[in-house]
Amino acid sequence: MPSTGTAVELHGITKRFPGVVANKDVEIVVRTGTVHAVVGENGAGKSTLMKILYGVQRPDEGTITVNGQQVDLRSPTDAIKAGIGMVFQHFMLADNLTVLENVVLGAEKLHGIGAGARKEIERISQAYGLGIRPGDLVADLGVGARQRVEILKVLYRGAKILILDEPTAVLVPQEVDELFDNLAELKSEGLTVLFISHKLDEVLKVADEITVIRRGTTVQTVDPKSVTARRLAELMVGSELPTPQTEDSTVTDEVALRIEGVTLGASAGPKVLDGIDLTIHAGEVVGIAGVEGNGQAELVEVVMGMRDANAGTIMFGHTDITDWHTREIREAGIGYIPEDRHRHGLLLDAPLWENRILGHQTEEPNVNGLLIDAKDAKRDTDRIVQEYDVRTPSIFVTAGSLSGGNQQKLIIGREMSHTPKVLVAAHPTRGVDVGAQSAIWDHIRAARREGLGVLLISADLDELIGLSDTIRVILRGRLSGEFDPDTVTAEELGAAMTGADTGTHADTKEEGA
Amino acid sequence: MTAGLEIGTRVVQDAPRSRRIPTKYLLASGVAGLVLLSLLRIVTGANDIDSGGIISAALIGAVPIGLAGLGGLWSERAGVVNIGLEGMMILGTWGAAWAGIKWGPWMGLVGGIVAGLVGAAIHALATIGFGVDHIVSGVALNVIAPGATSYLASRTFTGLQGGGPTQSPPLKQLPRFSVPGIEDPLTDLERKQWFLLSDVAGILRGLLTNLSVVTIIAILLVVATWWILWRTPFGLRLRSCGESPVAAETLGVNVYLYKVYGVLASGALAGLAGAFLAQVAANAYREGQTGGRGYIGLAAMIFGNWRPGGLAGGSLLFGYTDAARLRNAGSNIHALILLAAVLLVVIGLWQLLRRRRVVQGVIALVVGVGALLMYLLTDQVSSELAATTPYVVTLLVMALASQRLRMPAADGKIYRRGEGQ
Amino acid sequence: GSDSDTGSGGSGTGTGKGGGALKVGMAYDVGGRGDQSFNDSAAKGLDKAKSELGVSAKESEANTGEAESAREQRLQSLVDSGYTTIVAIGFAYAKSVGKVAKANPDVKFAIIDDASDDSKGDNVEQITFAEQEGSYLVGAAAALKTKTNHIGFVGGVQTPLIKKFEAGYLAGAKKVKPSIKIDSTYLTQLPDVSGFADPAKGKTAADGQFQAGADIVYHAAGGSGAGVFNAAKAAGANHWAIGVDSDQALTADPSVRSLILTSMVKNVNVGVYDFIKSVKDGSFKAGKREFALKDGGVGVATTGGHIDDIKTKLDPLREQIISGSIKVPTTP
Amino acid sequence: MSRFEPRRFLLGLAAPVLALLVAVLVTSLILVITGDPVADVWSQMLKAPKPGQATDMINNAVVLYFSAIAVAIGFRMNLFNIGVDGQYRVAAFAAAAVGGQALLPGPLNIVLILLVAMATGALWAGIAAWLKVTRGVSEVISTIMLNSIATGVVAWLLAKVAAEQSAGSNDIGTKRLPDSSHLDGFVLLAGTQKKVYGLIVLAVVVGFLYWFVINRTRFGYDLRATGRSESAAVASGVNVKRMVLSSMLLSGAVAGMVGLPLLLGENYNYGTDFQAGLGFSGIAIALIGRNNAIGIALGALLWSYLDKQAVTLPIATDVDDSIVKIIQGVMVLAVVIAYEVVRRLGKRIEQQQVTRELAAQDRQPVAEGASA
Ligand SMILES: Nc1ncnc2c1ncn2[C@@H]1O[C@H](COP(=O)(O)OP(=O)(O)OP(=O)(O)O)[C@@H](O)[C@H]1O
Ligand SMILES: Nc1ncnc2c1ncn2[C@@H]1O[C@H](COP(=O)(O)OP(=O)(O)OP(=O)(O)O)[C@@H](O)[C@H]1O
Ligand SMILES: [Mg+2]
Ligand SMILES: [Mg+2]
Repeated sequence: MPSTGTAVELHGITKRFPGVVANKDVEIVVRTGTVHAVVGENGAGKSTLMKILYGVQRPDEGTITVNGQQVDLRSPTDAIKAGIGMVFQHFMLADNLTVLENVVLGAEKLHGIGAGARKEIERISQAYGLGIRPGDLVADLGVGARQRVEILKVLYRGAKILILDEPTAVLVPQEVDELFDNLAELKSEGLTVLFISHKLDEVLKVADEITVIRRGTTVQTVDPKSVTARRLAELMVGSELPTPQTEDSTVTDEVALRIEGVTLGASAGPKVLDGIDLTIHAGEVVGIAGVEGNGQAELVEVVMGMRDANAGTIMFGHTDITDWHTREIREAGIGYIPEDRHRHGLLLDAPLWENRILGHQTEEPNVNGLLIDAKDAKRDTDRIVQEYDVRTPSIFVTAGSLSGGNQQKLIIGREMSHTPKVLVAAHPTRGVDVGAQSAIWDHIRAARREGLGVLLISADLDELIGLSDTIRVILRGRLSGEFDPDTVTAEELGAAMTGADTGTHADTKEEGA
Repeated sequence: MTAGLEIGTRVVQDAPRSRRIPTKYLLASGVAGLVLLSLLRIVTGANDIDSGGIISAALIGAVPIGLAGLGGLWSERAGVVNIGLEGMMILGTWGAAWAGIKWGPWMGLVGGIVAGLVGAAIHALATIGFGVDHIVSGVALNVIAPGATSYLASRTFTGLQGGGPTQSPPLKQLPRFSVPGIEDPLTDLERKQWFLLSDVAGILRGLLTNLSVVTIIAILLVVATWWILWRTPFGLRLRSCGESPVAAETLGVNVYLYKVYGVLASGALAGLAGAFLAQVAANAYREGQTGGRGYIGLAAMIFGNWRPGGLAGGSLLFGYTDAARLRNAGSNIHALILLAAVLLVVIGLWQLLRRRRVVQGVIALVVGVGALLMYLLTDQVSSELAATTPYVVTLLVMALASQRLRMPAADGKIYRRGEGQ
Repeated sequence: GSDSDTGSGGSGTGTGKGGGALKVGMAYDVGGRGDQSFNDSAAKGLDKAKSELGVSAKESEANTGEAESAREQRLQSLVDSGYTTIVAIGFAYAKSVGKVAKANPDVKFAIIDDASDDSKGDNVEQITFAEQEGSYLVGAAAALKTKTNHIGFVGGVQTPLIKKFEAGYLAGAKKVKPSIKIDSTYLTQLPDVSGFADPAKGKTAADGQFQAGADIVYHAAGGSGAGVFNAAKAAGANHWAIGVDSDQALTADPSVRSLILTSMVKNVNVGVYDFIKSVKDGSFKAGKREFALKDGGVGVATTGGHIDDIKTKLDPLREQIISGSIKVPTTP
Repeated sequence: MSRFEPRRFLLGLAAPVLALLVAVLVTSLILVITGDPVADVWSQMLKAPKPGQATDMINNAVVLYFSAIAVAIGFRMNLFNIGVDGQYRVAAFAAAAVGGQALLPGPLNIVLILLVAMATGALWAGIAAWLKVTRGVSEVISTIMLNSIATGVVAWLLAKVAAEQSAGSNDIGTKRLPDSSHLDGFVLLAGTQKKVYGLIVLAVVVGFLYWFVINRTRFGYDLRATGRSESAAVASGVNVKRMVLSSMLLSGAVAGMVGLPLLLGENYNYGTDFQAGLGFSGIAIALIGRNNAIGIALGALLWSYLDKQAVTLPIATDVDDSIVKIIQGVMVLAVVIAYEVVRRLGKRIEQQQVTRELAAQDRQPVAEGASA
């Protein structure tokens, strides 16, 4: 293969972690000035590959060629020198530093850390329409702005090759479009973009070439014009893929959870939650769509009693639980699948059976009066592992040693085991692979048939549409009207999520007051 | 065990982030404080409360605390909690005395710094190298350092003229400086006991005359720390390691290295604090002479919100209250109770009337009135209780200010390369 | 307990080592030899015994915050190692001397600064000093020499023993000048004994007293006293310090010796030496022995000649104390 | 907790042994460098203690045990109670002051003393806890301050309530406990008349309760969960503020017991000669014992052993006893480093094991199914 005109060539890349082969004989050729997408299931090895290209991890075998030159990337510094920049799946920003400080960090030699750097940042921001102000504190920025800061960081270093790891996961369709406009701009300037996504329609729209990775190895590189999303998915999974589909309605008249006028935030200034009214009936799944950071996390925390609302009431059936404590709320029968399983769902250093107790420390079969009933808890953990297909050698290994999907199945099994009347599920399938995903959906549907009311928060619009009986959109702490999942389209939802339908913009924070 | 529980220390999310206080407010409150102090002096007749002597003593008391706190600042800005400051300071006292005797007072300073560095190297190895919990490593260091120092002292000072296993011979003095030509006029003015003028004179005299060269170095170090950490690329990198080491790593910053720099700087500063104690404040090494000042330095740093200026203020507050109780405990502390009473009543009224915080307001009022009664009903504070003043004040101020504090986001968190993403 | 077969009385000999030199075990208080204060004074007595009586000795010192049993064990270990004439320096050893003495009736003990029932025994000499008497005299001297009618006292750690110094000092000064103003400061409170080892605090306290108008400051603060001397030096001409325990005009840092008006000498060395000598020559007598002004156990140093001019006024006071017509209080 | 696995058990044992070796090595190195007799020092340090000394060691270990357990309670949920020192001094003073009044007859007075000590210790720790939950003051700082404040407050109160100073004594103290309130203990080792503290029984009980409450009860589960992940504990319904309060109070109550063996079995009053500084050794011992009831007991014995051997060291060898402090300090550091290394190793081994076993599982059922 001729090396002229290629920005990056990866040949025979193999990377082994203890017990896992993350990448095996990976072959990718990226032409200069193109957008090249990499797709694959969770854990397929995409991030690892990109980290190798960015010098964060070193391959065990294989060669990397950048602009025709074989390189040895020992650290991000080497990669930056080679003109490579990366925007990580999880943003790499220091919240308490300013945009300027975040951008110039590590690249102080270019324009110093003072006025020169400020000018350069403003110039780049202008040139690519990023709308970034160098003096802002990153902590004050919304998700979209943070991502643009990340891109600016890369451009500031003069990178010619951009790696974007799942850049769209946290964005709404409109923001995705803006991002893709930015990418097109970059491409026209001769930059090369490597990007990872699970959203195949996006990939098809923006990429010039697509490489599919399965189980650590490259399956095929395809032309987006000659492939369908379905075909791509089959390449990724190696088999048919399931899709969420709505079933017959099981909604009853019985109110499971009613939220009235819930408000959170100081009397002055913008409120995090502003007069939320929401009713969930038994057997109903109410989905909440919204751009991250518009109050959904706070809503969940208020419902779960982890925060106290400044105003409003929460009724569980006929009981007022507004002032209840998390434990009482959980005991009463509200199950909780947290957004961040590592921070809120598990004790990573504790064995599975102890994690089975978490959140249900006062309930059967975990306890016996004031004592922990280890024997029954262990027995029940075994049952969950069986029924929910948690892939683990035993219930005595620590939760941290399981893969994300298996961790999530354990959490779902645990919550379902206490036959909740209401389930608060935040991103229940985030970061979970397709197999586990459909299993989790099945469990939720089954419980819904039994009369479970579900408050579903998700960034995955397909999941929301496929699973919900009603969809509400949250924007700047307020709930919009209802959408019918049978008729609504992702575009309509996206418009509501950004306020485009009413002419306001979602992410006002970075525009400043 | 990392960095302890966060409970309660989190800033209320929707509270407006308090940024820098405008200079004019700082100035205004400075003037108001001065007037208050002057009034207090005249009302109570406790002429010592802002005399040149007490200010000078406060400064001397503040220097070792401030240097130790500055050490803590360097370390924690790089993300490593350093409770081992006390140990490093102890090592510094010995190092300064030993090197000072061998090679003269300037080398004594170097000796103190080097000894502190040795302690810091151990802390760095344990926390950065092996990923041991920072507080645990610090506690261990605080066990080792006094033992090692005591052992070394018994090996090095025994048999020297004027020395023994627990103390060094007298050390040669380092130079002292005064701003020329101001001492006598200021002293005269201070003697007059005029309203405000004499107070200003006293404070200036305390701050500008008869300063040890190490005091001047310490003040310069406060400024230098601010400049290095907030105005240079090096400082930005170091702080980024305390805020988000993972982000720094992805930008090619060698996080381990900068953390090591931070901890080593910390040890050097704590060692210098020890050197100051031995060489300037005491004129000799004495076993146990640090007396917990390293811990106080840590408190001063937290008090100062991990910033050099605030830290200097915290050290001065502590130095001042300690000086106040050591210099004629009864009347100074007694006068300060009146000050506390007045301040508390004002705060209480403000909370009640302006901010409508009933509970806080009432508590402040009740305590304030209690203090007032205590002032009126007694005319001395027992020396036992007076001895607790600096600690009580620190605790009170922490209780009032803690929720406005923000420590570096990754402070105390164990960092391993490549485990972040 | 010890199974030594030490001969009773006479020249106590070490276990199994046969006759020869008397073996003395010294157990110092915290700080040990070289503290230029209390312990050093005791060491001086031992050194004299070594050179004049030919005894051999083993020395060991206490640590801050150690257990009672550690002190017992220290004494017992000395006994076990064949040191059968034991001197315990400091009242902290009171209980341990009592116990170890009981377990080792053939060994002779002396304890400094305690005369309580705790340390009483048939083989124990309890040596105390009338610190208040010496302090009374330096208090009187200070009152006579002050030009500002204002003097000070700096105590290291607030303990009953140090309060004895303060009490005598106050009484002596008031006797001479009832109107005199006296500042007292203690550097730390028990169990924080750093007040005996923190010259920085000593200086701050004495500075405060000098600047408040005092012109003479007496310290009973062990190692922190160095700070008091430095403060006197910094205070300039006509400001003095008074030393404690030994004649500090001879032992302190040479640069401050000239500022030491006098010292309240507590002759621990005499007590130690006398005890060793009594064991050596067989005249050992168990029981209390107070070293007071009358037998030179405490006194006032005259090095430098700064108080020669008031000798005529101090001597009558001395006589009155010795005769008992002045009873010096022991608490302030 | 987890199933018994010989390899992990050996790994766990390796850490302290390794640490001890490192401590010996480092100390020997220092001795060699400074020219002190290495062999003499070790032969003295390793000399078997006589029964009387051994009894002292046990007694000292009992006191240290309470202190370390108090610290460990906090450690288990990431609370650093540096204030055990102040807590036990305040508690011992209060208990002695109340006990000396002989308000209740005989053994009842002992119960009263125990309760007062626990309540006072808890109260003093409670200040730090209260400041933490209401004002967000770091307990590390507040407990350090409270240690110093305890010093002044106790000195002040002692001066107020001190009983008559006995003739010729330089100690002042509270009124002596009535004879019926003494717990002199019992002779444990043959060959000595020395008694071990009666409160060794209480130490055993406290140790057992510590283990039981932490590992077997709901409260203990919540406490450990909070220590492992505060955020997960909150989400699981643990009221972290209440946990901070209750564990700090518990820690303080146990800290209150630290002075009791001394009070009831040795001093019989609280005076100026009451032992101080026991809280700091407790921190070190909790670290060595890895917050485990048995581990702490062994750690306390080892610590006490070193302390006691140190006393004779200068008499037997002329080497300053501070060398033992170096041994202890290096040991603490080496232990925590060794634990950390072993923990990582164990984690890696487990991860490998999990993936290996999963791979083996995958191979058996032929069904392709979803990817792993
Ligand atoms: N540092 C590591 N140590 C051990 N194993 C690792 C490490 N990083 C990744 N792995 C393994 O490598 C595999 C590939 O992970 P990678 O993060 O590259 O997947 P991915 O394709 O990016 O998945 P996702 O879509 O969830 O982001 C994972 O299954 C994981 O087991
Ligand atoms: N940095 C790492 N160090 C060690 N092991 C890792 C690391 N990253 C991932 N792993 C391991 O890889 C395996 C699966 O990780 P993977 O990233 O595929 O999970 P995931 O499905 O993406 O979950 P999540 O989205 O929660 O990260 C687990 O065994 C995990 O412990
Ligand atoms: Mg992943
Ligand atoms: Mg990935």
